[in-house]
Amino acid sequence: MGKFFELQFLTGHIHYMLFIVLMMTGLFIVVDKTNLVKKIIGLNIFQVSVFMFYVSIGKVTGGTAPIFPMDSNYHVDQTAMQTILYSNPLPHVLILTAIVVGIATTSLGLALIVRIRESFNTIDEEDILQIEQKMTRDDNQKYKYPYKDIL
Amino acid sequence: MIDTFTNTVLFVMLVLTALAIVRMERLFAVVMLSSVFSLLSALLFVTLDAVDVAFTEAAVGAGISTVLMLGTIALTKPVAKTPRHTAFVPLIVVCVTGAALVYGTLDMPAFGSLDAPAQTHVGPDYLSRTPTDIDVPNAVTAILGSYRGFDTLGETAVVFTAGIGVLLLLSGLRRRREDEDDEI
Amino acid sequence: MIFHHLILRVVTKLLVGTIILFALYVQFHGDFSPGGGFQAGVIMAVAFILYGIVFSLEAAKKVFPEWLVHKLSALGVLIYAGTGIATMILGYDFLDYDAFSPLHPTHGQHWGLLIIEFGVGVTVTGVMVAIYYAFAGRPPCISDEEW
Amino acid sequence: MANIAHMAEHTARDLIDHLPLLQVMVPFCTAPVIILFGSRSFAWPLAFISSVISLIISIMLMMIVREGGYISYTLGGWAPPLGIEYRIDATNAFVLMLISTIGTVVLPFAYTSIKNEIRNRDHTLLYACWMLCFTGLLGMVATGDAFNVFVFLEISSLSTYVLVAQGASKDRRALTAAYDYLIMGTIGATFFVIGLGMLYMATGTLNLADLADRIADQGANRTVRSGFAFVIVGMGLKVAMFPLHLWLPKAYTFAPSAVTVFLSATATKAALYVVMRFVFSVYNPDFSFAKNTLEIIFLPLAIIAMFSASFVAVFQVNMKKMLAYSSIAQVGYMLLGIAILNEAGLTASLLHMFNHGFAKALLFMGAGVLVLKTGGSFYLQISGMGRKMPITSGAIVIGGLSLIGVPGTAGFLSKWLLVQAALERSADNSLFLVVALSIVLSSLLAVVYVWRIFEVLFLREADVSIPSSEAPIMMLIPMWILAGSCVWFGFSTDLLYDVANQAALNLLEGSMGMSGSILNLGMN
Repeated sequence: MGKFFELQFLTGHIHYMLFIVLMMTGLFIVVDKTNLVKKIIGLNIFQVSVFMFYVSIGKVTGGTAPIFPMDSNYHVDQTAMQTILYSNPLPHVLILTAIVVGIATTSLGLALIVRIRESFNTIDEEDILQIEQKMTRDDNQKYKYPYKDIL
Repeated sequence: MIDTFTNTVLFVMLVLTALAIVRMERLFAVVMLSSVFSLLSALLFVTLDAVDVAFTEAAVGAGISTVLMLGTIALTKPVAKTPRHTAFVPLIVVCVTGAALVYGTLDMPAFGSLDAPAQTHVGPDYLSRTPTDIDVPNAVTAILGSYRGFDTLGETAVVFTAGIGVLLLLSGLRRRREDEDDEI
Repeated sequence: MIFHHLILRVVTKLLVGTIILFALYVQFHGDFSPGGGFQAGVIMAVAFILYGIVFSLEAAKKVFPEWLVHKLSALGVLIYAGTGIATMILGYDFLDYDAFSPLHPTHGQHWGLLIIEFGVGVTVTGVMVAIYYAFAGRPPCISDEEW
Repeated sequence: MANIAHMAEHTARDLIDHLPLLQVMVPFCTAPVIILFGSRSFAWPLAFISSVISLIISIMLMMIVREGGYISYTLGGWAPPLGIEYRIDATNAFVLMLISTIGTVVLPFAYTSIKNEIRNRDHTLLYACWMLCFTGLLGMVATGDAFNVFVFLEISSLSTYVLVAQGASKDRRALTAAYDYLIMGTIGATFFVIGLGMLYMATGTLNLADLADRIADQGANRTVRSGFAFVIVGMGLKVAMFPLHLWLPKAYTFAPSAVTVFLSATATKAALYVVMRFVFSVYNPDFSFAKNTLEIIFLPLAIIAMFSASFVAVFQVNMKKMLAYSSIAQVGYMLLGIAILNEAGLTASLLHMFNHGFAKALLFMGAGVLVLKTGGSFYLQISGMGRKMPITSGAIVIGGLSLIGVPGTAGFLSKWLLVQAALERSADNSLFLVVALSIVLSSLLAVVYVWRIFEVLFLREADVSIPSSEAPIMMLIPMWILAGSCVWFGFSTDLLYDVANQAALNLLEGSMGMSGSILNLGMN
């Protein structure tokens, strides 16, 4: 752990630490907040921070966006290309996919929230939990199984 | 130097936005702030050279998902309640996860280093092969569509799944001639 | 009601066309610059969503009927998967676009990218508009003042 | 010139070369086709036909790889670390076969059950969603690329959330069950992505085989270990590994019966397969880190799950909920098999995956039939139904016996092997005697909760208002197919055992069966 406090390590890894702070803020919102919409927003923050972390894997100091120069025939100019330093494009591709997955999840979550609001008349987790506990109690009361005459 | 400066400013703003989202209870403000968060992160993606990602994040995070969230609030409730439970357990979960992440960073290659495994193993192959294999200037499109085209097919399917899911939950499939609907 | 939000209505009419044009640019210029099917699809959907918000859901549904939206979202996936099946039928691996032009693989790749990006764009447009229709079709339950 | 050379080296592919891909693509394409037709009368037949095709394909794949070795299929024609690869060996062929068998057998059952529980106009969308879920599960098992696992995991997860939420037409709690599952599932998937990010950072690759090689070369550093932890926790949420199982009971209880049948037998198994892949193929368990994780964390958690979930199951008054808790306990057995870390344990784990899939699907089908007949699955509602529908209940009895692990049923084989595996390890570590004992003891708890169903079904008086009639034939056939195989695999144990053993050997070899040979499909 001693490494942790060395200046060189810190300057090289401070970005990761900041991403982790953001991730954990998002995760905290998901786990702590009881409003269902807010949970989804927390999830978004969590995911976006993970995306930043991913993209930072591909970053090369002094590099540029991986879009190559073109020659006059609209082909990639392979000689000009050699002189430029590019960042790694693979994490970008993965994150494009992940962003799409994220919006898909968000939209499904929001649709569920709308339905939950319509049938429970609240979007607060603790209120819903109370209603559900009552429903479970009622069920158990109504369908109370006569255990005593089994054995 | 200017990179470090912009990154730092963006980080500070991102963290502040995130903290504001934690504190706020008016959902309209929260949604707007989350839209701001997305835009700021899009800026950060630009400084990290991920222009395609930045574009997508701006279109999705600040665009579509904000619209959807506003739509949801209109259909639900505008104010969030303060949780009645204590934040003790959530804090523990977050701290443990954070500690695991920090533990992981200890052996990570330094940010931006050229000799990191990601910069020496497969990544550079994409850059060097794209001009001859596919010959499109945007390496991201080349990987997205061809080298890892199957992932993108899966991604399209995810979007399609979300569409079907929302229809199942909220409206139902429409056919061209409703009178022919096989509803019994 | 006709004169409600007059400025918004005029501006929207101007904007919708521009947005669609931009979406097409992003769609077909994705090989050369940032962007591609997904981003184009989202932008295209935004044009219809904007139209729907400013005018009305019904107006938007008249322009872009719901059944068509639903079919398009399925069609895009099939265009993409169909490209792969076509390369299979041509005797190559799934999604190996070299199949389209074995003598000039890069040409084949260009064709392949163009088609699959189009498929992605179609699905994303369809799904995003479908999701908007589904949300907007529900009766709202908080009034304007409550915001 | 280069182009002509390129032409020369290309050999045209036959249909049989594409088998690994078709396994996934057939159901994949069915979903949009169902939507394009848009008609309810086409939806079910299309879904059923494509399930049958993928079952046939999975059996063909199994025949090819059962002797060892693997098939590699490059997507887009790009060689593996660059492109995505499908890599089928005995292990994933085994899981693919389980998933596609269940998918095919459940559909006839689902036809009646869904008709009863879901409004008609949603059927088209529902079957499309079902096919996507099926695709996602097959895809995450068939692939040899770590990120591709995530993409297909999300296809299956998103469709699962929706399918679970469809139970809302009977009970509104299905919606919150789906929401909870969505939140936990997404956190799990994001953890998985974080883990992959760390692995990518340390190795620079996403191909599972390549990942394994590079981790073996450089040894595990802290980034790799942390990545491993995130991958396992992320997938553990999907597997319903003991402390991460909170979403499961609610989701299985309130989902439509047919959906519960399908999910209980496939979803956790596919995720468990991914855990196995990462534990054994990507990280060699010889690494002290992975070994310690298994023995210090997996093993106690698995045993706690076996006891606590079984204990909770005993006190349920709702058959579906009881079965859901029993699923958590049974996942415990499978994890235990992994944690015992020897050939017998892994074979037992894989076999138990299969046997539990069959038995649990059968029991949930039974619950579905009872829901159809009586309107609910509370014990009070279904009491005495065994006398009114003896043929249906007979199948339930067989499923229950297999779940307990009574000799003569498939469930016995896997539990017996598990005990043997533990005893084998007890030679060098006497603590494993306790493990073996706990397997036996927790099976006694299973006797108690399964006995409760028998007691409810046969020893109670039935509600006179319910007519005594058997389940519809479309539901009876799948039930008896499963019941028949539970018995058949209980007596002719060799077939399944050989396959599972080969699968276990492949896993223990590490490195995605690298030491095996590439099997060329076209040559067959």
